[in-house]
Amino acid sequence: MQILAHSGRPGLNWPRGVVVTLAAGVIFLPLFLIFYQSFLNAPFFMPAKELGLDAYRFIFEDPDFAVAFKNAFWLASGLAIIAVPLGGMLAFLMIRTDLPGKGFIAPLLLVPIFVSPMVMGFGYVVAMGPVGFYSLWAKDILGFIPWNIYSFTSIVVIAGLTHVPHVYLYASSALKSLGSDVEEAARVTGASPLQVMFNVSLPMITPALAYAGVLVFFLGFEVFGLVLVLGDPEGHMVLATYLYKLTNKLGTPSYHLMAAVAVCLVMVTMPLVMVQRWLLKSSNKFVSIKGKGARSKAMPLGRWKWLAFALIFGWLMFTIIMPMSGIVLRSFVQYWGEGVKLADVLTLQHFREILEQPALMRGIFNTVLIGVIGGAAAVICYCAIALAMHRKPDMITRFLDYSVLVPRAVPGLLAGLSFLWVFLFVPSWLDGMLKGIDNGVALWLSEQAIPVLRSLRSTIFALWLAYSVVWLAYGMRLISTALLQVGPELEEAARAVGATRGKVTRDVTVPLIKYGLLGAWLMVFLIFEREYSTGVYLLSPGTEVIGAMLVSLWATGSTDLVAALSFINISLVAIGLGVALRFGVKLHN
Amino acid sequence: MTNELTVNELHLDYGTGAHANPILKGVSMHLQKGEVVALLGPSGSGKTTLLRAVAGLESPKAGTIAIGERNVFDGARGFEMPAENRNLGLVFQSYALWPHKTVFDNVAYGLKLRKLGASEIKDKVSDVLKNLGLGHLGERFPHQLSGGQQQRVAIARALVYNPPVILLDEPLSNLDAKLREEARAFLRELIVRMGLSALMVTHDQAEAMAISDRILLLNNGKIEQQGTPQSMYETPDTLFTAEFMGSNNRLPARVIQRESKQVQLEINGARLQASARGAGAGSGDGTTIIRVEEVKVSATPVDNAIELPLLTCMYLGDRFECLFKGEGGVELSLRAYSKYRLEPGRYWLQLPADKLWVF
Amino acid sequence: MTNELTVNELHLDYGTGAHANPILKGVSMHLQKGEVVALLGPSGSGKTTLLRAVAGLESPKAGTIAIGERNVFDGARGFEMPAENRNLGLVFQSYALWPHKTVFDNVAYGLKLRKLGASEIKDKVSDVLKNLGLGHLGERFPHQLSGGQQQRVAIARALVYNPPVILLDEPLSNLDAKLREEARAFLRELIVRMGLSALMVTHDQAEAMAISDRILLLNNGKIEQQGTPQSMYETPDTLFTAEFMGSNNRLPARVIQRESKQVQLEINGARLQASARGAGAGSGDGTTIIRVEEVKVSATPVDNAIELPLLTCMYLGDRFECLFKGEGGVELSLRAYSKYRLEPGRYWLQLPADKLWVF
Amino acid sequence: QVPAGYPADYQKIIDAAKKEGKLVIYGATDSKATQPLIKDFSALYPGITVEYNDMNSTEVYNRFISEVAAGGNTADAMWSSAMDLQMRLASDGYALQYKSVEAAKIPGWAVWDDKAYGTTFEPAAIVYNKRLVDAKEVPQTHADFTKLIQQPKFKDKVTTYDIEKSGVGFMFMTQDARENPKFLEMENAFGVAKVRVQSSTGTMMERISSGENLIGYNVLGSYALVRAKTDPSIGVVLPKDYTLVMSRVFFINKSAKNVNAAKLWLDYMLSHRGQTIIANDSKLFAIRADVTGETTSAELIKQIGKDNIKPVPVHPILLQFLGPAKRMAFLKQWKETAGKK
Ligand SMILES: Nc1ncnc2c1ncn2[C@@H]1O[C@H](COP(=O)(O)OP(=O)(O)OP(=O)(O)O)[C@@H](O)[C@H]1O
Ligand SMILES: Nc1ncnc2c1ncn2[C@@H]1O[C@H](COP(=O)(O)OP(=O)(O)OP(=O)(O)O)[C@@H](O)[C@H]1O
Ligand SMILES: [Fe+3]
Ligand SMILES: [Mg+2]
Ligand SMILES: [Mg+2]
Repeated sequence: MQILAHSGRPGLNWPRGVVVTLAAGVIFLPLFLIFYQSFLNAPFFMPAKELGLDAYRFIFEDPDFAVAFKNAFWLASGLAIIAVPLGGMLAFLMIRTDLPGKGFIAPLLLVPIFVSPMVMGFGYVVAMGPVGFYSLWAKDILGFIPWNIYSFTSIVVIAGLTHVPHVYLYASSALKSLGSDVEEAARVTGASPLQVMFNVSLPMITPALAYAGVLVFFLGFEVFGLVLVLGDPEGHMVLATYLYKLTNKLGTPSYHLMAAVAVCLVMVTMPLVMVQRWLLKSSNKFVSIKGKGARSKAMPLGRWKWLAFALIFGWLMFTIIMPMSGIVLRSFVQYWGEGVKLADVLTLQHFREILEQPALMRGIFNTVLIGVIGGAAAVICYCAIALAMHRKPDMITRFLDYSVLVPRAVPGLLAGLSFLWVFLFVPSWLDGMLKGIDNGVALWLSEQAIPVLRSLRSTIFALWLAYSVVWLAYGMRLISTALLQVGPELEEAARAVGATRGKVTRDVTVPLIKYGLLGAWLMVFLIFEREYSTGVYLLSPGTEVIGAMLVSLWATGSTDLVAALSFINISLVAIGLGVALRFGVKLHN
Repeated sequence: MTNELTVNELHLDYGTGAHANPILKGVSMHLQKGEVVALLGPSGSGKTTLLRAVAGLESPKAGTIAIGERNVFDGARGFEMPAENRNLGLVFQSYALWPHKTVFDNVAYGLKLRKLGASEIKDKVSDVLKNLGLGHLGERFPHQLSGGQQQRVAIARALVYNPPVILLDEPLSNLDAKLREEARAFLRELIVRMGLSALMVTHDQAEAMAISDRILLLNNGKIEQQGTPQSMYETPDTLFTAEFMGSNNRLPARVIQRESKQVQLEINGARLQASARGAGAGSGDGTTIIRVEEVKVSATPVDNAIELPLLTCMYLGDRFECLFKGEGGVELSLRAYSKYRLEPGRYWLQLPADKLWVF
Repeated sequence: MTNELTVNELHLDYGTGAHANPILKGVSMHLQKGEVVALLGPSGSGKTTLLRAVAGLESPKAGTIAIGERNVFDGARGFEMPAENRNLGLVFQSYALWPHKTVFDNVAYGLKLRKLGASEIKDKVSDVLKNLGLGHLGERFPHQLSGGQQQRVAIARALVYNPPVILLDEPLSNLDAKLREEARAFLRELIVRMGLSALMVTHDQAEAMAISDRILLLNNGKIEQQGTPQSMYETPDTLFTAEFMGSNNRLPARVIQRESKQVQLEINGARLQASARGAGAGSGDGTTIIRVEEVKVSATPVDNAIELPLLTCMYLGDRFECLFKGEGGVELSLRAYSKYRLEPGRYWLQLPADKLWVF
Repeated sequence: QVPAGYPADYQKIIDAAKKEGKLVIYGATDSKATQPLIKDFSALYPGITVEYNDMNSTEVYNRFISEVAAGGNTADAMWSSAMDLQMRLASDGYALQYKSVEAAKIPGWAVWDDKAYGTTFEPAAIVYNKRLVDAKEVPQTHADFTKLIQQPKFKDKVTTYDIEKSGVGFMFMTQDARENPKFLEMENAFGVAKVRVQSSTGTMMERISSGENLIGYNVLGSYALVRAKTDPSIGVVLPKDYTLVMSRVFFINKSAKNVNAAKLWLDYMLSHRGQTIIANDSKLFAIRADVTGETTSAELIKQIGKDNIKPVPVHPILLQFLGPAKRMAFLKQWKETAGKK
């Protein structure tokens, strides 16, 4: 009889220690700089600076801050209130039922995630603005335009509807690993598909919905491009646009003010995470991958089928087809608007110009690289962090639980700036320290390692790290949701046959959450695909991405080129997604 | 009498096209009002599948299913009523309790869907929980219960809204004998009192016989035989039924002579009278079996018996099971019950002619 | 003889602090090499919990557990060996099959962890699968199996790497009687042949008696009684044991006279001799029970008997269970077995003095 | 080969620059406009690669000061349209003092202390929608504009920069306050029209083109004229009474690694050759008077008259409005009059 090799002392868990230390490092280093900055009255790296509460005094006295905060709060709440139920319902219909047309809806659904919100907003302006072509159409028929795309309500509704896919990704990956026997039990008890959804399926994926809710709430605080495009005309301001104002308000960028706003946002995360933890108090309530195999069969919707399809089609129409048609249209016309016959102004000029852009191919390549490879690498890191928290209800887990969301609370631009600071100043400080120590090893390190650290900043790694940290919560929560669904007895069974902690993870836990991992990868890919603001300060020639190109085109007023480039980008990604979903990447068994 | 459930020539495959794996191959059955029918069959014979098809959770390929007067499935017309409209009770083999609801809410859900008042719900649920010995566990969540407790919650959930037909998939398999006996009596009483009909899968022949008015024996996707417990046990039509319904001895016999139902055998040198059973009983040696409890042990020579030495006696609580084995490489072993532990030695084992069956 | 498993004064709570819910309240037991011990007990008594504690999946509060020579848990020293190092086999009540692995891979996993060669793994796995009647299902995934098939896979997985001690949680509860009998015999033979020891939870008294060398009866977190099947069945120390181990009649008796172990009772007007059992047997009327199979039915008056009319006979296959009930509101009912269906009428039910127990 | 007319010892700079082989510029001008310059520069001085980082003006500023403070690599030269931010850096001592050989060829207001140089000549224009605004209505002066936008037709249809967000917009508006005696009246007119503010030129122009807005004020003329070329809906006027002109400011980092390359670049950009490219290929308006063509200062002066051109000087006077108190006061007033809702 063989005795299994003894593995270390129980309680010491090196891999976990490393993961937690690294994670805390990359999260808190940039945050620390921001925190520190908020208590100064000048950039922290300037010699002339004083500690104080000036920044807070300023923003709390600034009436704009109050307005912006209130608006941002309403926007975020409205967004969450719209996106969470719709996303959950959409996922249920897509995953669980025999809804017609699932094949073509699936890739379409994801469009709003990877299209830059600025472009999206612009699409809405072209389609439904005061002289948008749908508006003019409506005006022809009705005599007036029944909507005002620039009102705050519209912004909230649009933001809400365009964030449905985020929730959808969460909910659907949770549903995919939910055994259908519980749903069948409800149906036999007499629940219609609608009731099954509200009483069983959605409550059982509460973790996914709670995480997604908190996360889209934070995306609500972060909404920038949409508000910039749709909110400017009527002067609606949210925190993100307020921050933009702050860079200019005092003439020179005022980091301390921006940092103070960011710290306020970080404070908002705490109660939310508390709520979330309370919701998920008893994780066993959400276990759905059990040791007893259960069969599943798509739930027939019966007479609800076409109603559901109509609803989804309505959503698709409003969130994707209308703005996208605006963008597509804009990319093929020279100009547009009231009194313009579109047929007369059709042109391919914009595409010609875009294809002449020297950095275009590199931009596409880099974007795909950071999306696909970087996304995969990020998912691996997220998975490691999620596993470090899995079934270990201790202080470290609680600490991480509160920490992961914090980077996203910091608006992208500022987060990017603080990453720049980290890459700039950490090597210098280390250098200073090493020089101070003054022995052989230190000198060698200072000569060899510091230049490497310094040069990291202009590589695509820097970009990747910043993206990964900022979006940490989004990818990681998707994985945690999947982990919550794994029945403990499956892991226990592996331990009982003699698998060590690492083996259990590798052979049982990770394979069981593969849909969660794939879903996370997909989402991270889509997000990285469009992400821009975080990377602004870390981009250098050679590492440009499409997001950055779009923004710089936008800034010079080439909205036509923005439209054309977006069109190319959207088509490429959509085709890629379609192919991936059809072959290979099975998001579902 | 009206049929509460009628299943006609049901065919069902798992998988489609080339991978189709036929599971049900033409099952017909019916369930009368107030009747409790047990669905017996070896593991993997399709019992759960049949139940799921009746409940509307699987789509059969062909056949019809009717509940009461309502046609709920008709393969020819391509009609299929959704599960939620069939108004059945179903107890899952995997329990399928809702982990996010308390025990009380799990049970109450069916009543809520039927829009009963809160106090009425409370009464009914408490009642059924008490009846199943779960009175004090209403506030717990399923993951805080033991396996047997979970199973009882699943039963309570299916019974509480008095569906005319309830389907139970091994509802008592995780209960101890005492509780099982009680639950069995309670279940039967409840079903009969409320005038419901029940189709119950069980792996336990004794349970099937105790609880049901009629037994369906499923084998490899077909109904092998059906009838009252007594007819199934005492007059099996096929070898499969005979073997499945009880504990048997299989004997290496040689048919010497066959006259309609009467057969003369030679076993281990001894000549015995036996009776032929089943349709196929005709040519060849067939298979000879006898129920363990029909073998009578005698210390002295008796009629229609074979003589064998005792090998061992096994304690079963209320009786002993004694194993007799032919000496010297003879492939003959016989089990018989005895009230007492037998002394080692040779015994005459009487095999009554009408119980010694040749198939 | 060496103890393969020793559990000493094990205490275990679910929840902590104010919510602590004591489940095991001082359990001591041991398992010798080559021994099969059955853990019996009512639903919710803590059987699964005890098994999980032994396997290292729950942390007890106090007590010790040793496997062979190795101490694997010591509450006083705060030492706890992780589950994966205990080298046990464990079959879960919920099967706990890995849904992403095929049947073959589920079973092979333990061998892979022990770094066996691929061909050796293949042989061993095919072997055990064949033995459990799953030979053709190796390529399937758990969700493509029936409940009973899944359960057998779980058993195969725990047995395949020959752990010195295997723990089984209701391993046969979803099998039909025939398969169960075979599996039981196979399991026992395998365990004994490989010189393993097994601790097996079952809800089935008959199964426990058939398969095990010794029975532990768990009640409410404590070992109520332990011993050989026969001693448990025939000489129960407590009323609980007596009631749990078999089918019983409870009689409304009045103690008239008590002389050490001999008791004189009055039941329904008749005087009967009975024997006192258990420690507490002393004062008051106690509880009087008799096993159903000990009641002898006679059409003519006999000694130490009560006369009752027959109510009904229930068919059990190999025998009938007949219910006798006192007339005119008398709270007296008695069950007895009979080989044949009895004619309606009045019978004398003999209750042998040494089997009529007063607790 | 030293360009014609340069001092002989210029060769030393060229040689040193070739040795450096590289030049890093942070700029807010989009790379499409800089590409022709870089290409021509490389043709002129082969062996020097120009690494141009295209950012917006705040990013240029933030990145530069952070990198300088950390002591790592940073830009050799800065070229941004945010004149005030550039001046602040130059006057805070980040700029290298270098007298360009071409300095004499550009107007005096465009050079400060041999440190900061204005390189372009971009007017603030009024842009309108040709389809929807009658030729007769088109305002020719600031007074016309003030009158026009108070008409009901223009309610909700006037646009300009959000001066809280856009540095250029703020700069133009403060200059307006200085140049326009009726500035208060104009502010009020904006209020009457409920001016719709935008944060970028692109959105402004797009909305004017589509007819959502009819007229835009202080739009950067360089962009507007480019757009007007391809978009027949866009009309551009330069006010006849006075036209504000801004200039993209360039300076060399005092601690630049590639100082000589930066010097070469500056001289090149101010040279006739460079300015011609700026005018014809980059469409940014040449500042040199001796460059002729559509988009040149010469052409502008011809159109409007020298006296009516009001350039924003490259001078610390710009920093006045960087003082928080003054800035806040201006913004407050703007919001209370023009921005009232
Ligand atoms: N998804 C599937 N694909 C292929 N075969 C399947 C699938 N699901 C079940 N089967 C097979 O169908 C047969 C019938 O299964 P079913 O669950 O109805 O058996 P059962 O009679 O309920 O058995 P048990 O008593 O063990 O629960 C089994 O042989 C099983 O292996
Ligand atoms: N997480 C929990 N929290 C509180 N009580 C629990 C929890 N899990 C189990 N229990 C309780 O512990 C007791 C023992 O459970 P256990 O699973 O050991 O019972 P068992 O003897 O195996 O029963 P069965 O035969 O029904 O499986 C039960 O009463 C159960 O309700
Ligand atoms: Fe059983
Ligand atoms: Mg089954
Ligand atoms: Mg249990």
